[in-house]
Amino acid sequence: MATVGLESKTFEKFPDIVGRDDDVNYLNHEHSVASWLITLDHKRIGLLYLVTITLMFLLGGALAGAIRLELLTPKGDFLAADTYNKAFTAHGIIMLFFFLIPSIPAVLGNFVLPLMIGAKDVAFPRLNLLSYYLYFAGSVIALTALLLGGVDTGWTFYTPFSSTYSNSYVVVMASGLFVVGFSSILTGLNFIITVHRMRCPGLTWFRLPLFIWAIYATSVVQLLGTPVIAVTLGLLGVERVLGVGIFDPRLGGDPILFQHLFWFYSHPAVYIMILPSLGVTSEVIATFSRKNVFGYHIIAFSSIAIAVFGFIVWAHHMFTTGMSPYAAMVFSLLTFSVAIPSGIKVFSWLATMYGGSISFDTPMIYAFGFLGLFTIGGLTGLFLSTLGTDIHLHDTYFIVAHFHYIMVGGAIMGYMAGIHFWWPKMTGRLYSEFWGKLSAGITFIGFNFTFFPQFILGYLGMPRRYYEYPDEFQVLNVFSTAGASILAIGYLMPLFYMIHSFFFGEKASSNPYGGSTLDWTNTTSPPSPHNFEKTPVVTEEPYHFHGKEAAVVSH
Amino acid sequence: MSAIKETEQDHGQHHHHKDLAHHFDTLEQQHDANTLGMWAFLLTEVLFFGGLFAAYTIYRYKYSAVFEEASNHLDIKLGAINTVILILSSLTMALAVRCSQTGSSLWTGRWLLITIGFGLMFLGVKYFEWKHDYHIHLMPGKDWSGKDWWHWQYAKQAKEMEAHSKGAEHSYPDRNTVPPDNDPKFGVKGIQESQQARLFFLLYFCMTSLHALHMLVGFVLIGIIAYFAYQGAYSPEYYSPVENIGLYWHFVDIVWIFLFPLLYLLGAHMGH
Amino acid sequence: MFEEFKWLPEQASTVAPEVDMLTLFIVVVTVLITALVGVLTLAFAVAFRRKSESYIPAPSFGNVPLEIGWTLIPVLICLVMFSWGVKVYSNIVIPPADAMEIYGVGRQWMWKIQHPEGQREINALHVPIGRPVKVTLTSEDVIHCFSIPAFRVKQDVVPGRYSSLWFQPTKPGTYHLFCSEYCGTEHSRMIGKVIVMEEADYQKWLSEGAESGQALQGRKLYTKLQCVTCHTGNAEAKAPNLEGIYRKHIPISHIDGVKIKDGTKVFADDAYIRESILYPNAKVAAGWESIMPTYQGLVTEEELLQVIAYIKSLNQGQTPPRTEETPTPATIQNKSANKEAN
Amino acid sequence: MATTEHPTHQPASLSLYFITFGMLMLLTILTIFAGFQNFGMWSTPIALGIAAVKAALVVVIFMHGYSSSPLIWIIILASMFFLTIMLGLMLSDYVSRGWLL
Ligand code: HEA
Ligand code: HEA
Ligand code: HEC
Ligand code: CUA
Ligand SMILES: [Cu+2]
Repeated sequence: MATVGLESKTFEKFPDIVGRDDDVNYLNHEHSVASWLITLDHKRIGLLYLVTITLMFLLGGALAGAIRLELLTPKGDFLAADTYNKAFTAHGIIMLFFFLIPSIPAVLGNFVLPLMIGAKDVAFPRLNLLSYYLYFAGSVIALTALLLGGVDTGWTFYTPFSSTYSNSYVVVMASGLFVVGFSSILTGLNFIITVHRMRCPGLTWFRLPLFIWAIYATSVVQLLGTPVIAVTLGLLGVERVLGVGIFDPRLGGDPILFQHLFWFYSHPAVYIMILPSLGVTSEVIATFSRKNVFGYHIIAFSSIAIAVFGFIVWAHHMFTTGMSPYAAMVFSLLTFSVAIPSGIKVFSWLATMYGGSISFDTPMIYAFGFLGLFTIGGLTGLFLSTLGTDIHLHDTYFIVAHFHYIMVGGAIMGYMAGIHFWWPKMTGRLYSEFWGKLSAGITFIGFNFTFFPQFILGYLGMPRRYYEYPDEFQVLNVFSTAGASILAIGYLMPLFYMIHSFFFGEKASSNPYGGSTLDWTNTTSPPSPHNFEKTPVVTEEPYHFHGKEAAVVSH
Repeated sequence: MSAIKETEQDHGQHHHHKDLAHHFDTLEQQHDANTLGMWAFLLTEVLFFGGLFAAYTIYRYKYSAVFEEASNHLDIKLGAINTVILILSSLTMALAVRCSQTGSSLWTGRWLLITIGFGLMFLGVKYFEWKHDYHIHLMPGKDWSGKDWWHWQYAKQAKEMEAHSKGAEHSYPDRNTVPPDNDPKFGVKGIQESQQARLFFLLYFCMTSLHALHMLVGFVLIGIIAYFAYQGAYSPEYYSPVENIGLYWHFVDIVWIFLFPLLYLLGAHMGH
Repeated sequence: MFEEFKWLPEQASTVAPEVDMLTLFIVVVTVLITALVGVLTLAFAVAFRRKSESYIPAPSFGNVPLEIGWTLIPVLICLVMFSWGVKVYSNIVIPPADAMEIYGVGRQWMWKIQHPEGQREINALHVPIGRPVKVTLTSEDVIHCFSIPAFRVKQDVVPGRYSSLWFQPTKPGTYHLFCSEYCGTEHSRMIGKVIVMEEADYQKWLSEGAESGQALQGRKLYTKLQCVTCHTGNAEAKAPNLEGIYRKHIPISHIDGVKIKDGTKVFADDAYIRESILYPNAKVAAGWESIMPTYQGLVTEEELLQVIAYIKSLNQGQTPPRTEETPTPATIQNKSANKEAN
Repeated sequence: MATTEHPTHQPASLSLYFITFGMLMLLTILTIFAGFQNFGMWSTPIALGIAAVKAALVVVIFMHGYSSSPLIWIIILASMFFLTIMLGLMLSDYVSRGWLL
């Protein structure tokens, strides 16, 4: 049904690039298994990532299910204490390092970044494949750690618990993260060079789509932050293996130093997770409003600003450690600096919609969800950067709610928007709009059901990482668990209708949504193995939906 | 973004240089991308070592006195010799790059091998240094207890004490008995100092071995590139692999330039 | 399960209302902003929904006043939150000078509490209403976190150092004491109760639970650990007189073995005394040789607290004779108010 | 795209490399000499200062910084900037701990 509408969204300005039926594209030009596993084609590598991170998401989600089931009742009756601890540790690690950090950059970034800038590939295709296999190897090591018996330190690995007291497979897990960290660095490096050196003629910096700016900013963070977590985990490993005291106070070490080093990466890392989503949102809102993005330059710079400011706020995770109160004040003030560019983005998107011609396709529905949930998640961050309130809220369920709002409500909504948006380009097929919208709606409702109660739980004082809790917290936990079941349905549905559409979906035109960037206007769906028949030349800013005649038809 | 004219000068019509990868348009573009890629990688490396430097900075700030004393147990002579060797290797590396720019493949290869030679000398010196450090129990490993540190401090202390309290009933065990880990008699420059000293040596070990690891990786890469250089793979038009390995090697040199004063020299003024 | 349900946590300390007011302020601001974003999204989505496939809206160009507005207004809001936050935070972290002091030690997975009068309790903390209480904390193993939601206070408990938090209860009752820093398997069972009592009840509780006083224990250790052999308190002493040093400014000559400027002083608080016992030559008292041995590994954290309590109670002329085996309780019981004297 | 920042591919003169090497040697001697003097609190800044000059020589001459594009200089400065942020802000916590109470 909806597909009819989709075809007609192509403007005359962006004529459909019709390929013959026997056209080769990147999906069908080679068939052997090897042609997938050792491909240097950025599009195929993107799909390899897509499959792997989806599996990781399911694993992380299944663990979340176990967590929520345990928390249904105040007593620990479903999981043993240790198992619970290992479950949330594995959940956090898998969701962050193996799903969310690679999600948009490695899947969508790999797939569309060269298309968007008119390049034949990324700058270093072999490095790109190496990144994928490092990611894969890291995942295997991490899963090995889980199979051996798991890790019970929490994803934050705080010393001296992780270095001296924990009897779990910390070193194995840390090596997994070490390896996957290098995958992340290499991907970021590749993208930075690609953006600098591979743009097609005419594509100046301020003609880049905003998604590119966002990925660029993300890559900068990956390059600067990730090595620090790598050494930190390395030191942790050395401490555990050699039994020395880098972070253990009994041996002269300083456990707070570990936290400084850890958060020097892990705070910026949260912007690795959100910036790409912000980029997708800019694309989606512009395309489905058929309008240029309001304040293009400022949005572009705000991505860079977020990336840079992200490096000066890390100690806001440490306000209660007994760090210097003066340093705490400085870090509190600095933390607010990130909120300003984020706000500018939100308001500029609203202004983009104003006066637009808005259609409600699935990606746009997800983008709406993103707008609301990211705003709530971000604004609750302000409770935490304010010193007076963070003391009470630190390490309670308020924190859990805050970051799930941003990461699940924000980042994953953005990721889903992006996957739906570029699905026709990736597969050449259209998924069912009906199921798409339905799952977006279910996700939104389920999500709020799951995580809103946790804000209240947090303010009431329920600490996080508790597998048993006082009775009075049960009501809200029941809500939360119920919500999680709805949420699970919302996340599982796309799995079915997307896979279905891959085989049976209607053929997509080259530009089903009327997008204005090179990936839509100059390539077929799916693109040919070398992306473009001829190197495109760009002559105007992105998001110009007008033809030369400026066909402003009033209605 | 759209107005979709397409260039005529796409790669089909263009003579393909043998060294040009398919996804680049010109050698120039490829060279730029490679150099930039290397620099970006070095940026990562700076932060990679940066983590260790941060740990060093904090502990140095907290335990400055002990760190200065502890550094006196490293061998300044060997450190200095190694500094010279490494700078020499940097020079030969620079010459290798220059030869590849001027097109003399043979000398590119030779200078690269000489660079490896200096690198091996550096590691050789380092090996003996570490071995010695290990023997006197400065390095983590068996018997790494900082007890020798106690003895040194202790001997020094005993001398000072004798000068002051004329033969009072201080009975110090001789240097060969190993004191139990928490004997308070050894406490004056006590346990916590030996721990702090251990931290110093640990950081020394971590920093120098990470540095050495980078050299080992460098050997392999330089070796490969030297092989290709002998094969005549590089020309004034295409030499970015040589240039990049050069950048890497100079970076490793720079790290050492900082490690040397920070690890070996910080207590030199206190004398041995 | 619905009976116990509450929307807001108990407000049981002097800072709790302040924190709640600040929270309320941020809630109002953020709800308004969220509503603004939500309403505008929906309104625009409806008002500007696609009516014709061929319609292409006119591009928007910047709107400078609007953009300045949505930059500056959030900046202002943030500054208000920040400064208000700092104000409340100062009240949370700076204890009043007259706070009564309690010690707490965290370990996997229990809280050990000691009152100055010597009462010890595990996973429970009895405090009188209306008096500021300062809890000085340390850990025997990993990092824990001492958290009392009803008081809106929370402090990580880090091994190897002292941290402290304070509160002044305003409402009798029993409240949760949580460990809110993850510390291993039984982290969620490292919970206890804070029992706030009327002053009279508290005094009664104290006298019932009376064990030997903490300072008394400390005094025994003072002789047992041979402190007294050097710190004899008389003229021939090899070490400074410790009588009445608590909360004095002490001139020191060396830090970590390095000679420092003459006239530098340190403030002799708990941390300093602790440091002097564990790391004697971290700061050396001016005019003395650094011959004091370290006691690290010889005293437990609990014993350390007792020795410190004793030194704090030690007044002019009270150092026991070197030979004294067991101190007479009387000398301890007449604790005069040496703190006020300073 | 057209690259605006060309590195000059002109090889540098040989003598430049040898002079640089000589200067690096001199600075090495200087840093050892300085190490044995007691400058009090200035020792570390002096040692780091000399090391920085040496590093700058390597970057500018051996690594061809003199003919590198502005972009590469941005990378170099960025690495120093973020390193400073990491060390500086971390240290700020430790230095100011004793200030209150
Ligand atoms: C993608 C992930 C992500 C993102 C983007 C963010 C974004 C932010 N985070 Fe969050 N955070 C986490 C993930 C994330 N966080 C995680 C995982 C943790 C817990 C880690 C752990 O301990 O396990 C955490 C914890 C955390 C803490 C520590 C709490 C504690 O443990 O005590 C703090 C404290 O300051 C904080 C603050 C912020 C702020 C201010 C932002 C800002 O960037 C938000 C900016 C956005 C907005 C503000 C909304 C849009 C703006 C407007 C609509 C304009 C109007 C605005 C104003 C009035 C200013 N976060
Ligand atoms: C990207 C990051 C991400 C994502 C997507 C999620 C998703 C979810 N998280 Fe997670 N969470 C974290 C990151 C994330 N989380 C982090 C970092 C922590 C902190 C860890 C720590 O403290 O160390 C945490 C902690 C955390 C806690 C706190 C545990 C504690 O402190 O004790 C809870 C509790 O409710 C929770 C719940 C959920 C739920 C219900 C979801 C839901 O959104 C999940 C929905 C998805 C599904 C339900 C998947 C559906 C699929 C299946 C069910 C298929 C079954 C499987 C197969 C067929 C193989 N999470
Ligand atoms: C071998 C002798 C000796 C013993 C035993 C000894 N001390 Fe000391 N102590 C000293 C000397 C000398 C100093 C002054 C130099 C310094 O500050 O290190 C000192 C300093 C101190 C200080 C700091 C006082 C100030 O004025 O700054 C405290 C507190 C202290 N000791 C407590 C103790 C305690 C408690 C014990 C027993 C557990 C103890 N000492 C055992 C010799 C000793
Ligand atoms: Cu102790 Cu958690
Ligand atoms: Cu953060």
